[in-house]
Amino acid sequence: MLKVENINVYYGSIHAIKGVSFDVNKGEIVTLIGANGAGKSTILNTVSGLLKSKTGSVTFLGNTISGIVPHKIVTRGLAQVPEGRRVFLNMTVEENLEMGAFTRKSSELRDSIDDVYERFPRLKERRKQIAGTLSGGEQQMLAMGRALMSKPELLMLDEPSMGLAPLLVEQIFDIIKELNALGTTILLVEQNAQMALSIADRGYVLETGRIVTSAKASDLLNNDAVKKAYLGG
Amino acid sequence: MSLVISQLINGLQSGSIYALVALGYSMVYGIIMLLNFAHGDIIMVGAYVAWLAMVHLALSPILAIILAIIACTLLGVIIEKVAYTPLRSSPRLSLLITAIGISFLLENLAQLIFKADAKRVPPLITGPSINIAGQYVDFTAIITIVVSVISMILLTFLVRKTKMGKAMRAVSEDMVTAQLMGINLNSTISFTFAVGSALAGIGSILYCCTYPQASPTMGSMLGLKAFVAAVLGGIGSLPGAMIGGFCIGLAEAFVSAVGLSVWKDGVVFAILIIVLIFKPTGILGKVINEKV
Amino acid sequence: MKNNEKIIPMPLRYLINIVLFVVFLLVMNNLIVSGTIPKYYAGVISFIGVNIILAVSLNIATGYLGQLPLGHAGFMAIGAYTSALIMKAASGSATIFPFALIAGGLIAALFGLIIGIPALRLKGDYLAILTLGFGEIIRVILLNIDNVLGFTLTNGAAGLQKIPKTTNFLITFIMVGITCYVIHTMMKSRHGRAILSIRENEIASESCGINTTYYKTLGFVVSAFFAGIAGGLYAGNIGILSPSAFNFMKSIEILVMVVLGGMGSMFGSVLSATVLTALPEALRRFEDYRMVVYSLVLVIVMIFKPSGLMGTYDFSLNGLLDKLILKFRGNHTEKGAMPQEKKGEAAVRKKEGKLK
Amino acid sequence: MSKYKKEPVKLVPVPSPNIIPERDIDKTPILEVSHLGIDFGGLTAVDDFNMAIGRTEIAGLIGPNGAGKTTVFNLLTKVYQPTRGTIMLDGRDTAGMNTIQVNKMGIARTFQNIRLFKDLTVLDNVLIGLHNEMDYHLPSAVLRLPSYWRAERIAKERALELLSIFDMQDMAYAKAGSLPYGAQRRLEIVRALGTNPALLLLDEPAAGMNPSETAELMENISKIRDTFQIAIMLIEHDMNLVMGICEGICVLNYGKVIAKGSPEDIQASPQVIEAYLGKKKEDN
Amino acid sequence: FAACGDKNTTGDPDSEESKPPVDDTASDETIKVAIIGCHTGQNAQYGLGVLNGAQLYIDQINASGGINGKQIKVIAYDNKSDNQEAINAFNRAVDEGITALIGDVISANTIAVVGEAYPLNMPMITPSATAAAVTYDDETDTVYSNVFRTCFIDPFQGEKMANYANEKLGAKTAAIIYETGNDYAVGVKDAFIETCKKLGIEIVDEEGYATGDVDFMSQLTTINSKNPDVVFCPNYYQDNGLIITQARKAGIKATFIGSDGMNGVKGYASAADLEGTVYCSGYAPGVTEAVKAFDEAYAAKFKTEPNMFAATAYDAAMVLCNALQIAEEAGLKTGSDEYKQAVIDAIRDKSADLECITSSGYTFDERNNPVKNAFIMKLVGGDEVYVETY
Ligand SMILES: Nc1ncnc2c1ncn2[C@@H]1O[C@H](COP(=O)(O)OP(=O)(O)OP(=O)(O)O)[C@@H](O)[C@H]1O
Ligand SMILES: Nc1ncnc2c1ncn2[C@@H]1O[C@H](COP(=O)(O)OP(=O)(O)OP(=O)(O)O)[C@@H](O)[C@H]1O
Ligand SMILES: [Mg+2]
Ligand SMILES: [Mg+2]
Repeated sequence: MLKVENINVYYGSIHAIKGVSFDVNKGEIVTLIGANGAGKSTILNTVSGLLKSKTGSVTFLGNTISGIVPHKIVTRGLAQVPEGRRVFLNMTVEENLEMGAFTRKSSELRDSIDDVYERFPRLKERRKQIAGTLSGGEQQMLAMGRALMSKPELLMLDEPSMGLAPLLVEQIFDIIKELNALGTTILLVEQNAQMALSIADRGYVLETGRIVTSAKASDLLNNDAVKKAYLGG
Repeated sequence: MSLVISQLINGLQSGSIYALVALGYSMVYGIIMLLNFAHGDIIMVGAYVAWLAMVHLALSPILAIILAIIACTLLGVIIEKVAYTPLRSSPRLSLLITAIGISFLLENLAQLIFKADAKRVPPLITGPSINIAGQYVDFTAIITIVVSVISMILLTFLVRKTKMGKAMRAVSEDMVTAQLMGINLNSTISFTFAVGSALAGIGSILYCCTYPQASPTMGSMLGLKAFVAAVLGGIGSLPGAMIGGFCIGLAEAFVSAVGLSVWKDGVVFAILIIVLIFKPTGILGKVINEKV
Repeated sequence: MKNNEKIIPMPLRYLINIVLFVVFLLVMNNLIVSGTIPKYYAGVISFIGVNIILAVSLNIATGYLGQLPLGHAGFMAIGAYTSALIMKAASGSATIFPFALIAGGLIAALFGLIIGIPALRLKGDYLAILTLGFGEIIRVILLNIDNVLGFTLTNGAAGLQKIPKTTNFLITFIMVGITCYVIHTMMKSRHGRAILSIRENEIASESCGINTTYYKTLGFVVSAFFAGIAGGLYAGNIGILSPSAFNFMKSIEILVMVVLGGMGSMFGSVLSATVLTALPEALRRFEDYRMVVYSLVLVIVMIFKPSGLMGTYDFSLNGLLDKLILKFRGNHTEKGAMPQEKKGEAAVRKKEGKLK
Repeated sequence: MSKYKKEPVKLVPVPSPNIIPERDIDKTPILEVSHLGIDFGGLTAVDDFNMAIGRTEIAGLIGPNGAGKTTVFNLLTKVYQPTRGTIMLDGRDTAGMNTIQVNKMGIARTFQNIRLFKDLTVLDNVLIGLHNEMDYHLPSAVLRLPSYWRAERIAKERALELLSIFDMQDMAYAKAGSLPYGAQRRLEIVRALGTNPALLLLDEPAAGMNPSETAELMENISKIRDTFQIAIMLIEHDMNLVMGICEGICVLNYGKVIAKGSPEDIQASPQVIEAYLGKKKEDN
Repeated sequence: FAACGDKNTTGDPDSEESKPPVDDTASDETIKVAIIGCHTGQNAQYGLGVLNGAQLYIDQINASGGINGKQIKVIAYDNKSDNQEAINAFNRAVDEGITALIGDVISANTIAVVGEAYPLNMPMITPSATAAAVTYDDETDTVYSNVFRTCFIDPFQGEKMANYANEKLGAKTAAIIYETGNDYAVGVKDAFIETCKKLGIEIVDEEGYATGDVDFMSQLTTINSKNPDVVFCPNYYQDNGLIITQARKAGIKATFIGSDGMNGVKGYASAADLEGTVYCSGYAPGVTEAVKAFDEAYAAKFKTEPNMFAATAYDAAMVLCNALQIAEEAGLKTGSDEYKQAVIDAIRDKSADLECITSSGYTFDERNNPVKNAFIMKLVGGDEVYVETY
């Protein structure tokens, strides 16, 4: 479904991604794990078109999407929950959700919003609140909810559990599994590698801009090196 | 009493021009947080186009009006594409200086092409004076006031209710995330500039009806006053721009009316300062408390 | 990361700079007095000096404090009128001139304080418009104050005339030197860092126990003070002051210098004040097109170098010396710490460099 | 005001910390909060919040998202003025004070959404934290008097020393904004320490860190407490961290305290499990 | 140190940057004259009028063989109405070897330039700077002996129009609307008020407006309520056009009177609105054959009608060239101190017989101001018509 081939990404003179290739098959949950600054977010931003790769290509559903502007990529069914929530701070919770469904017909809006409210009752309580005054975790819920609004084929999540209470973390992972079961393919970036690997089909381990290991998620969970570096064991 | 009413009308008339220009400022400011210094100069170009059309091409006033509005719209979009797009991720002040540069450029080009002498623009819109409360009010005054109020209402509707309006709000908050929502950044911004500049075009027509001169520097003072109006009303807020424009217009009229015309600008700015001290984000500006 | 290594020890660095600056002053002064540098160039150089002070002082509020003041010309006007009035009263006595300059600076600083306090409540563009309004009010007052006073003080629209021309190259550039030195030393101290922290993040700054109100006001006051000094020099240079010389466009002109040079870079301000003062002069023979070219240059520089000519880079002569010494020792440090040198900017760099 | 401040403590490597939870018992607590509350419009974000923290205690503040934890920090540091209640720091009421005064009295903090001075160097960030530790005036700075040189030298040494807690001396001249996320969080802590606090508030210090980085952070937090002998209060959703180093924990839900006690008590509290921890945590 | 030696050894790289290619062709074959003024910016129409008017005469002289066989070379510099630029431009022209200056245009700029020119004893004629202080410093009671002008001074016009209003229009009450930031308008206004006081004309209202204003309705509404006999507008013509148009809308029926800034107003308001407006001018188109010839030559060359400043500048050039001729004929070295003094003397003493456009010859009073009459112009049927010399 998504095929990334030999991408190299630079921030000015910093070579952040060095020849990374990977793929995501339809219906899978694939996770990227790696330390701080390994380049996980950079990869997601390159796939969604926010950053440009010097070389290589990104193909989505058989079409090359490298070099295409981000909003067109979104229209093709690829959504991203960006790192650090990035909700629209001066819009209300509900307006934020509406923005998530920008590419969809407004007639389908109501149902989707109710659906999100059902998953996150907290958001319903706060529907008229300005997103900027939400607590950190509430904003994270909102960011997730907003991504759900677009009903994507492939959903890329950048640290969705950051700053969430333990209960909610579980809930988020449940939602991810559920979405996946309903047919959404997931590309997941997580610090909580334990949890991520436990729901993922496959995983890639990233170190300073390179993919060093790739394997079935269950294998990675038992890999000693991975354990030591990312699972705190 | 009648003196008060006529001063009121004077204030409303000049205020409505400020308001119309301030609306354009606010539109553009709303989306890329840019004080578009070139806005006033777009009005200047509109005035020259109207003059060219009427005097040199001998077109009818209607055609001249349409031509001026189209020219302004195009010019606004071109400026955005050429000068502002490359600076999207740059510090805001750099963008501001670019806008100032464009403003200088337009003024100096106009001077080069049209020479320094003001051009007299023939009447574009004419009609009978109207009797309001025993006071004859000029037709153009009525038109100006009506047009700016209608523009404000339409724009508010555009921003609040339409999909494009939603896109504009999203872009103004966070360009990157807006793209991830599937919003076409370039077309949204261009559209905003087009609307803002079309307003400048309309502004130039109404300006020429009331003050029938086109000169290279006419835009700078007008732009400055309108900018003040936009800030007074709460920049980014469309009804605010409207209110700000009328406030400045009325303040000027009444300062003159009480015999302080010499101090007019000083008093207007003093009012502005006092308002800002008590209401730091302008009359209708939202106070955005940063969550810590 | 190693560019923090300082080979020449600290107090010596200041000494080197001061000595070189004094040499520069004496050499240039000699060239001007002897007429080797013709009057026109000497005049332009003096105006460059005034504009350097203006740009560097505005840079405190803009580049360091992160505000957008649009009324700098107002402070300049206050300083100019104050010292011009004193000089007229003292009928051009050269010994009074330094005091007149300082008096101008102080009165301007007082106004900086007055404007600074309400301004602190405002953010961003609201602050901009407030300072703009303030600048315009000063202009209107200068224009009309005589009517209220009933006697001639500012002489209205015609302005103060026949102001003793006490400014010369030496005084101007001594003031340039002092201004740059004071601002540099202030910025490289806990007070300067406090000012920078406000620009970066006000809430965090407060959480570090920094009295942001005090430092914002300080920034405004120092900025206004030096603008006042520049005003005094301007008055002594030009001999006539009219309120229209201090309108909004003048403030914009100064702002352009700061941003074009690179916000937060004193060297950038110095460089662009020089370039932007010299540019219209250099383009004199193109009469009709020069202002078009000037505005094009503005736009093009901003498009291709949005962070300004110098970004936040500040030139340091001693840094250069350090590098050379390192090179001599065959001790090659990593490349790229210092932007490449360009010809033609040597003079500015020299002036500035000596202050580092 | 400075008489309420602790004398700066020289960093000396401390042998393995042997935590004595009772060590503070006979001293007055550094922080005593009673009946604290704030409303935002109609929303009561924090209500009737009571808590005391020992002079060298590490305390945890946990609770579901939106429970009001950050708001408590904001109240303690006077980013928001409380609607009701009192905050006593070192036996002194902080009513009517602002952020700056409270900081000078000894409360320092980090932020949930990182707030560094991004365009400045790491060293400058810490030096700004040390602002009030230096005492020379503007004229001494401009004239470069000996007092300036001395204060600056001491401050710089101190800053590098503080950075060395997290092994960050090498980054001293890097721009703060260019650091990886985790390093930025650590830098915030160092900067806060620069203000020489008696009470350090950490808002989700481990967010965005992976488990091994978190483990390292835990060690460092304990080390900071031991060397500086200060109280630390932290908000965190990572239960390994909270349960691992906090001596006392307070749980908030909907702005109200629902449980207080030692980690063991909290982990066993059914209310907390239901509102916050979830069942899975039990088998941890 | 080789790498940076070149930077540290040069004494003055500053001037290298901006130094123009030096004009080495300077020789005895040309006489250099500077024309400095605001050729761009808000006041450009005056500066350009001056430039064109003076250039026209000099071209004519050059075409007819120059002065003593020498061509006159014009060095024209813009100053954007900025004092600083004015001084720079002047100094530069001096460095390029000018022998005399036609300019500056705006009074403030001119005063700034006089500060530089007086110590050099540089002959200087301004066709347009009307402030009294241009040629005379009342604080030290000094006349700037090198500075002349071919235009009126401000007080003169104010007095003239007050007298005219009293005598010919029978005005008993007057109102004023003027640009506050313009020293010209203020100067004329002050003199007008003073004279009115003497003559017993009551000033019923005095309104100001700021530079760049286009809306005068509020001021005019107030004026209308005071119902004056005449409204005095000592402003520039473009503003006056707007003022008169709006005044009629505001219901003012009074006669508008103005100073020479009114010259050119005919294009800027309708004939009906302007009807009856009078002003004093230094120049009346087509009054004599010489003027007609000038008008035609100007229109042919610049494709527009001349304004008053073009005319006074033409005169200034004529007065100057005549003086240059005299100095040349005296065999003095071009540009030397004696030469300059000779030019100054010739301007002062030998200009009376010239056939000029705005005056039949020039004589100057003890403050170097021209002794000349004002033309009263009236707007009739949309045209500016010469009425009388007053
Ligand atoms: N805007 C930027 N400018 C310069 N360098 C950057 C920028 N953004 C990221 N980097 C650098 O690129 C590298 C990869 O960063 P990235 O954000 O992709 O890492 P990450 O794996 O997502 O880390 P984290 O876990 O902190 O989110 C890092 O070294 C980072 O410092
Ligand atoms: N300025 C404000 N205006 C309105 N509501 C606010 C404001 N600040 C906080 N709130 C609300 O108060 C509640 C508590 O917020 P707070 O940030 O303290 O939560 P938190 O416990 O830190 O949560 P998290 O763990 O998600 O960061 C939230 O529901 C939030 O929406
Ligand atoms: Mg990341
Ligand atoms: Mg929080």
